Amino acid sequence: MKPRHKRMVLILAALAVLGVAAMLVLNAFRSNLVFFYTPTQIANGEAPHNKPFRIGGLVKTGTLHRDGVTAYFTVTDTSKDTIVKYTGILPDLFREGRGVVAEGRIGDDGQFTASEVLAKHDENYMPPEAKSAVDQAQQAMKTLKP
Amino acid sequence: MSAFFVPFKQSVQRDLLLAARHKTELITALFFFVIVVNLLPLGVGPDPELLRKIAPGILWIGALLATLLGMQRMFAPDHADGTLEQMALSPQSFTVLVAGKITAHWLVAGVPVVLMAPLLGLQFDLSARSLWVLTLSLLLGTPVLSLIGSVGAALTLGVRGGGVLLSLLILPLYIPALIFGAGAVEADLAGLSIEGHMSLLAALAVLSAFFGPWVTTFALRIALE
Amino acid sequence: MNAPLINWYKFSSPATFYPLAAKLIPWFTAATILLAAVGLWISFFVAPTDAQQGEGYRIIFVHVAASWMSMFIYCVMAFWSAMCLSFNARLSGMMASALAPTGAMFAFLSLLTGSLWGKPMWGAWWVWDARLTSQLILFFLYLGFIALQSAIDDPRRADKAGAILSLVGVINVPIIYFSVQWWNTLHQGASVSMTKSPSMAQTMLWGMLIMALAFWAYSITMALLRVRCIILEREMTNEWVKKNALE
Amino acid sequence: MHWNSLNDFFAMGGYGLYVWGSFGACALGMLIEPLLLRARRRAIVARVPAKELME
Amino acid sequence: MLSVTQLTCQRGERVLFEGLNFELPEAQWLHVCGANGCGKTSLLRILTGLAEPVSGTISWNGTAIGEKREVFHEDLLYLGHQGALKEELTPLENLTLSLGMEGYTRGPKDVAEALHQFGLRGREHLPVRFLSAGQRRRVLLTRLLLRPARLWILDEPFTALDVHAVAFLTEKISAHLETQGTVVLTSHQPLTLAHGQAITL
Repeated sequence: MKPRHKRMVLILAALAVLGVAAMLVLNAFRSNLVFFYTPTQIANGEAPHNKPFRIGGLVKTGTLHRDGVTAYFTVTDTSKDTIVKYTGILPDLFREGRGVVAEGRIGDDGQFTASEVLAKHDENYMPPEAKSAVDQAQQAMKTLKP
Repeated sequence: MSAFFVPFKQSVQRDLLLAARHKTELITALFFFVIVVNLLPLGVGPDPELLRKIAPGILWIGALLATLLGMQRMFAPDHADGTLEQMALSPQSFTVLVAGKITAHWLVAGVPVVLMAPLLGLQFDLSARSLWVLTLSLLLGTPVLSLIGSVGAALTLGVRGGGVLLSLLILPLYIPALIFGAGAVEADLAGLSIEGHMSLLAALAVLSAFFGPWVTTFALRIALE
Repeated sequence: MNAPLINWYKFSSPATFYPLAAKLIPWFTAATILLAAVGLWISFFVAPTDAQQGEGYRIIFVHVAASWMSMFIYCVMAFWSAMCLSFNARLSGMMASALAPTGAMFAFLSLLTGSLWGKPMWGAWWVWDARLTSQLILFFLYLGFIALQSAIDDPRRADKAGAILSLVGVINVPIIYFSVQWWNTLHQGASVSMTKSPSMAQTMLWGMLIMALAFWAYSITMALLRVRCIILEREMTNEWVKKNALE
Repeated sequence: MHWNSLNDFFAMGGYGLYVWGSFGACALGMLIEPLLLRARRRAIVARVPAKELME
Repeated sequence: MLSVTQLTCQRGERVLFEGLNFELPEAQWLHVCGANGCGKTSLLRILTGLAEPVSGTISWNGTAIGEKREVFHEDLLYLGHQGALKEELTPLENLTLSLGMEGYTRGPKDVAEALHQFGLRGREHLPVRFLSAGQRRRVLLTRLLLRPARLWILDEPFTALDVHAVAFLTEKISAHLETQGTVVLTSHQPLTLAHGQAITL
């Protein structure tokens, strides 16, 4: 192989490697690595349909009720609410008024059915996204009210 | 293609033969891994709930330190006895020979750790699925550790206080691999999809597999000057 | 050949850069003092009290400037490193090593002032927030660079090895930042996120910008002073040093 | 000017320790660094004539 | 043909040599002379391309050595101060492995034959750590018999060798010169070889 050809091959290989890496990173984003959707986003129809995703926010006080092993509660970012249905044992740290992240999907009946419910490890903390969602919602309420 | 595979194979075989003659070194990394991972429960207490939660981190940090152990010796003996010079002057591509040496390091230090990890994971009460994820994440992640480490090993070659310096240089660069690797296992424990973490780990592996040997060769040429 | 190219090469030689640096230093020193004075005046006497954080927020005037500089200097260092490797120019390597200690100091100051702000505001000296963690790692990267360069005796090898390390580092900094951010989000979040930006009063913003400019001028002054020391140390045997530099 | 007294200024609304600590640390660092550099330069300049005498 | 123009080498603050020029045609050898620490090894390492000169160029058959590195390395055989031998491997393994990494495959029979020529019969399967300094040196030099190369650069090849080995090596070098080879070497003893040049640093 001539040096010039070799250089071409190397450059092409580098581009291919960068392409594969970029694809993998994009795939990571698509598979919903980090972000969860807020109830406002769901109400706006931004959440995916018929695909599992995560929802995050606060458990609205006084909305938790059980029907056998199935629990119903409302996740809120204070401006919009989403009712979550979950069959199974709720984690110990699950409390009303605390932060929660639930993974599941929206069924044909339009209800969010969770397959996993995660409470935050530390009660005093709140996920930053949930917090900023709450902050933003409050801001929006403030500007709307007067 | 044979211009790549023949010298690569030669280089790997040579280092494996040398490693086979130094059996203690081979066992040291593995033993270190087992000991470190087993010491931590003694430090934090035997609460199974807590142990399961910290297991991914412990196993990953153990693997990371175990592979770091032999890192400095990746090039140092060859540099000391002049073999590295001969490799740099070989008609074969130096980069390919270096890639072979990195691969040999992974086979000697990384693979045993990957194989041992599920056994140790059992001690932390991980589910079968999580053990798979752990093994898979280490399988993708340990090559990244060897590849990034090789750059550090080449930079600190023949330098005063090389061992400590090497850790200072490369441990910060290990953080993404550690986070995504342990994160994949943690995500699985939390019942979430591991795809995101695995994708990112694979991206790191692909990038470092291509650029790692190249940068290492560059650093080695500087060290040989 | 065209003139600018020749000029560029001329100034990239240590012998020509040395007196040039001497001419620039007083200007940047003056700029540093002037900007710092204005910045301090704004930060203590002009900027109003913050509604939420009271007087404690005044820390950000130095904190933000130090953080910006620590990141910016690393990028400049990587730039000089790339120059050093691609053109094999001696001055580039010297510039990179002249910048590192100042950058490390700013990274440290950013961490220190950050935790002094965090204690009263968050109630904790340290939280494992993405910003904090990656800033800490940036500090380690600086330390690694300095340690590597000081461990290698041959200056040419030290320059090149440091250059490789800083380039590897600069590729890794964004990766580290995002990885730490994702890691942080999956677990409990920090109680306060840095991303919520207080809508800032105009004077506060001005204070911050002028402070940042003062730190900028300071960094340039220090880099010039240090590069002069490095040039002297390395070229002590050369004739021009004996003739001109040590009047 | 919103400081009523010098004491007020130093107290910083109760955050005195933190605010002055931060500004103090920065000032200290930014004073020590030029001094260290001046010392370094002096050491070099002192070394050169000695070396020339030796040769 | 190896040609060197305006070569300058600096080690730390000391300039070892400046403005060095020479041309070494085929079938000729160059004796690099000089006191200890005058830069003989540095010059040899620069000629191989391992070290970078401060200034100057080196070309092999009209091409700068850095340009087509692998082509130059095909023609080059450099034996340095260090043995490049692994203590725990036998001479046979050492040579097979190092030849393998240079892209040459030699059967154990060929390698053993070459070792016999250098007077190492019966030592082929002994780990190198049991060999004496002179024997190690011979193992290294056996590569001259096994690996074809047109340019030999040898750093102190006669060190630690006994009279027989010196004679054998001298014979091998002159045979190499006869087949249009080129040799650069450093040595403290005078050599009885035809077609030589000498430079003193």
